[in-house]
Amino acid sequence: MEVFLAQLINGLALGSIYVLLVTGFNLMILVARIIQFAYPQFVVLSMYACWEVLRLTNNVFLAVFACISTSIVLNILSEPIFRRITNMKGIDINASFVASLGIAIVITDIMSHSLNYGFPIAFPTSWVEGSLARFGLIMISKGQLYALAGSIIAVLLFFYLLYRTKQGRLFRAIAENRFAARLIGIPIVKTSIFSYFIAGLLGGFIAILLSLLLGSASPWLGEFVALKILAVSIVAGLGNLRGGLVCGLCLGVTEAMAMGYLSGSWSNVVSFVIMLIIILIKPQGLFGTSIS
Amino acid sequence: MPTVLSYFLGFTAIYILMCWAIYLPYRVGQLYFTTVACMAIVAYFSGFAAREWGWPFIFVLLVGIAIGAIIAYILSHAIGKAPCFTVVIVGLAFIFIVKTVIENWELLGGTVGFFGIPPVNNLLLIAYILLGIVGFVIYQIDHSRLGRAASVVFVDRDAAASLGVNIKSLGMFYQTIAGAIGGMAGVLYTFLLGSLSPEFFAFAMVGSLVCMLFVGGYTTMWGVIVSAPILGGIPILLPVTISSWRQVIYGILLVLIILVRPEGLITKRMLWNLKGKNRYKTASNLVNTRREKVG
Amino acid sequence: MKKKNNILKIENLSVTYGPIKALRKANLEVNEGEVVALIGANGAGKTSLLKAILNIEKPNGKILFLGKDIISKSTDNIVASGICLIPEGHVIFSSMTVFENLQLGAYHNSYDFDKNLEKVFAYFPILQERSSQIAGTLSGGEQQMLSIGRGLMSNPKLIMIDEPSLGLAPKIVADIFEILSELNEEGYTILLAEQNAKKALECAHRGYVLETGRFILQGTSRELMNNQKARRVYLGGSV
Amino acid sequence: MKRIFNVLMIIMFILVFISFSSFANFRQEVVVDKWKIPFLNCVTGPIASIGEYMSWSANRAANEINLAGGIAGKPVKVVNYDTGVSPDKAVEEMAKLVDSALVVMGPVPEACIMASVPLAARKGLFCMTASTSYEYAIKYFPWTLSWFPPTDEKLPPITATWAKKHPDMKTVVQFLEKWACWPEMAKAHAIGIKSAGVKMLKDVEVPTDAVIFGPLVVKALAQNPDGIMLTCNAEKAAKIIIELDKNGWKDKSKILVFSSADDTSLYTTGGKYLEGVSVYNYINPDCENPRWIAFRKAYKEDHNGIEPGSLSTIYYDCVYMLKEAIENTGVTGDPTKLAKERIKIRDYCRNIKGFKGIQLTWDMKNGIPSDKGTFLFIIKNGKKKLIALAGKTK
Repeated sequence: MEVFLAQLINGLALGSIYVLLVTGFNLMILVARIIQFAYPQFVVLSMYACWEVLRLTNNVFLAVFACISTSIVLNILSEPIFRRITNMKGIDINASFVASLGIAIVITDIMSHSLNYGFPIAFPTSWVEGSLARFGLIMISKGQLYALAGSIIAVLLFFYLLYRTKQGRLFRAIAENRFAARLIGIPIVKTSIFSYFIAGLLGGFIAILLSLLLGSASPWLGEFVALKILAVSIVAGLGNLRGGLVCGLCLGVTEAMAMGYLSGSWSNVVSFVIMLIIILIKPQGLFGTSIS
Repeated sequence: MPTVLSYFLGFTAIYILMCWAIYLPYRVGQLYFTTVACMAIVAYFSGFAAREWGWPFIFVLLVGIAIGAIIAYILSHAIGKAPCFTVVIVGLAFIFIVKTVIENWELLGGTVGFFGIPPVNNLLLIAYILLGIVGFVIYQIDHSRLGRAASVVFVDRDAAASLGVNIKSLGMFYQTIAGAIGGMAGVLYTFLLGSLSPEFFAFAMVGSLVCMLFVGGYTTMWGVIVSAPILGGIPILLPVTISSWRQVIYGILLVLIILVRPEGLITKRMLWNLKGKNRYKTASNLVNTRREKVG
Repeated sequence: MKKKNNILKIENLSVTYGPIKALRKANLEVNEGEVVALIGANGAGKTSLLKAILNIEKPNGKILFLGKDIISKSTDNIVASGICLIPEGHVIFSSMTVFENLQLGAYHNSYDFDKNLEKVFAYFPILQERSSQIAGTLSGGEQQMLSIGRGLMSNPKLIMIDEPSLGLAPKIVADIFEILSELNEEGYTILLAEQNAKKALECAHRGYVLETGRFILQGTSRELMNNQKARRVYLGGSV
Repeated sequence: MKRIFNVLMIIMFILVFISFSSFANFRQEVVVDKWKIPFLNCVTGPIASIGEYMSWSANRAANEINLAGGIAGKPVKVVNYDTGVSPDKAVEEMAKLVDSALVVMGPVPEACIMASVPLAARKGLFCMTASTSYEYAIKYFPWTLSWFPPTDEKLPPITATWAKKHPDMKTVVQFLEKWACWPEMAKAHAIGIKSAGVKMLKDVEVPTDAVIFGPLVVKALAQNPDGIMLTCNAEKAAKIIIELDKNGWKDKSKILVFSSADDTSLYTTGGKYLEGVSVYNYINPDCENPRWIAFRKAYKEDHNGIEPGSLSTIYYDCVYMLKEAIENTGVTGDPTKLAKERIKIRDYCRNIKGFKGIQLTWDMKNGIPSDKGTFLFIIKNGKKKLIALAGKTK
């Protein structure tokens, strides 16, 4: 029982990472109708920026600022590319996937080539301070708590933003029907850039939470999770924020349980087989999708 | 022939086959990466059969193609008409599962790899004959009723369904062929290298194949024939200072081509223009002819 | 009838798509309180003209709205200054609710939202009934009503409607034209592009006839109805 | 637009044609004015950082040799070829070399060795492979040599030494990442630990793409071990140690980190949590050899103060070994005598007597070093402190 509870907490911590990233990923689907496969890579690159500033200045505020602004800049820089792709006639959402695949490859390779000699980066250990509470094997750390709380707050916040505010309505309007949105007089470019700005802001927060929870990052971190993020998003239903929350946490718990009770090397296979079965049975996702 | 040239030609043949295996299901709008998993399974199977059971090459080849086709056929029952991203994720997940199974299966050499596969004489010749046959078959498919049906499905699924196209069986057909080609590529790869490693069938492979397909052009089968030797040749021809950046080059090319020329270097229209304008009257051609009259 | 104030004046307007000239040197005037019909066959250039006014298609020439040249302004500015286009084929946000669609319509005019909403619900009671329903589940006629309602939410000075009768049952078409007449009586100025010339002219004060990008005829509805050429070409002779 | 692309296509075809014809000119020039030593390294991919320092040390050796007059009076140049850790790329790169190279340094990771050395052996090209494992090199003897004695000879003594230093340690659990030769090393570790009378508990497998380590640590601690053996990648080892610390693990010296994890990222990731952890490795950072001291100083200058990695000396020694081989066997580098000279170098390197490496002096016997020791350290104030040396015979 003790082991089970400990693994459950670990699973929720892992799941909260997935939830955060899936939320960002779904946000891109909802506000821009693109599959942003490179989103996790943007987050990892922001972690690198945070680390670099922390190393040079040793100032936490500057580092946080650098992290968030890097993420925002990266997302806004990608906006013209994706806008051009979504504006093309006869080109569908696949093209955005392929283009972001290209971006992901470039970022990963540049990180492994030239940032920190390709070594993984590590945040100062004071960022990863010890446990908050511990009973035998059950242990809760600060990072875990932040990440879990952060992920739930992020989902709620973006749910509210998208479905309850005027700005969110504009985002969805543009994503759904660009022509109609123009007719209504929504300034397309401005709103579109703003939606990427929001996604970038979220990316920056994710990067900070991840650096608190993981304490380090490697060039391959983005690639490790990108595939799972896409899978979770599809299992939950593309663009379904609530589904992403549930499925992300479930994936984390499944992996932790598989690692703890079965075998570490097979844990990914266990979760992938489960996801594969769900996808094959319900191609539209468990929670339904708004994307046709 | 210099050793490096023979390997270059061999890899080119395999890349073209693999790109065709992705090109075919993309005719109906599905990015079908399961074919890479088929290739991995067949590659390991053929390596094992050749080394442990001593099967002759031709036999291994035929069985390999059959295995690839069977796997793809079984899966296609579930994803025959699935939307693109379901197909993508099924493919990627399947690659991942196959890779992990190989890595953890001691019989297959684990993460280190599988080695000592006996070489075959005249492999290059066989590879290019197979390439020719596959190319001929794909050409025939593209210029048949099936190919035209696929073009309609790619543009508009609902319209295709209303025209009486059975999308599911069309998807299943293309996926099965893709699986068979993947199996063929797997066998050739095994005997070309004489060794196998799970690293090869990984994400980087998907990246390079997608890059070759999209840079070359996904609307015709000829695009990859141009792009595969050029992109596959980057690591061989250029000095290491440049070629170690090949992934970056691939990535940037991929993004650029989608921005500048979304259908790739070689497009259907380009081929039509080469053949002469009168053979195909399309909307875009009519526009061109009208422009000439006006100008 | 009120004093004839020029709301929209178009001079020498051309629209080209690559090599094709969709509209050649068009001249058009819309006065305050008028319903003006644009009549023409499919592909005559009606939609291009309407889109050009909003700068969705790049036009050449002169467009004066309330006396100001708007040709180089961006679409959102033009919409904000008081023109709304209700496009053909009921273009709505089908994954959102009816109410959200109406909210979006009020993007440039949110301060008297409640007043406008009341007005729209008065014209289209069905929308009030369905206000929390997903717009995509509405019937064709209801979607067209939503489309018009969304346009009204911005409290426009000029309403441009493109093919309101397209794909709708005759009963609903009649309803819609009735509503257009009511709107006009309320004081809205309407520019109506329509293939169904009879219906359009019944509702309009004046009309323009377009053929392959050129205005070939213009005049009051009565004149056009009685014009032999127009009758032969566009009214099918049965009138 | 269309015309531009047609022109572009024609240009590309011409480029392809030129590149094909350039294959013909792949052979080396006849007069050797420079020793070009190809190095089949991995400068991209998951272990690019290791490739970087291997390449750094090979270049350092080459520069030193050039300053001292070169090899047989001619300068030496190390030419990098990139495998990117993918075996098929390794074969492609090896294919470039088999027709013309005198000798090859590398290929670097095990998978690339297994994939590409058969081709080299078929064409009679000698490869100075980098593997930490004798097992992968011996399959292709005599066309390879090993830098270390067989795993089951070299590892058990060191883990046994560690186990004997902690007499109260009754059970040990091993974290194992199934990557390349690590499972073999893990088996050898277990043999040594068992020989000291300590019980091995069930291994905890570490997934290669693990993101968090809590579940693994819980799984290990649920078995109530007295000691921990880490056989996984450096970054993961550090994270596991941090996780253990958070879970209340007290005696750090009862954690033993294996050699491949004794890498920069262990220290940058682990930080203060590493204090007191035991580590074993094949090089001693506090070695007194002046060459080593200079090497270490230069390395740290070029790498922001990072200590040289555990494999960093291999290719430094390798270039010197080639220098010795070329000078002592009178190899000229003349392409017409290529096959003979390849064999001369091979036979010399495989049976070298008293080779003076940067840290140790050892003999090669039939391609196997006979007496290289393994060092056991404890981490004090972020630095490794030597506490035992095992396996060195003289």
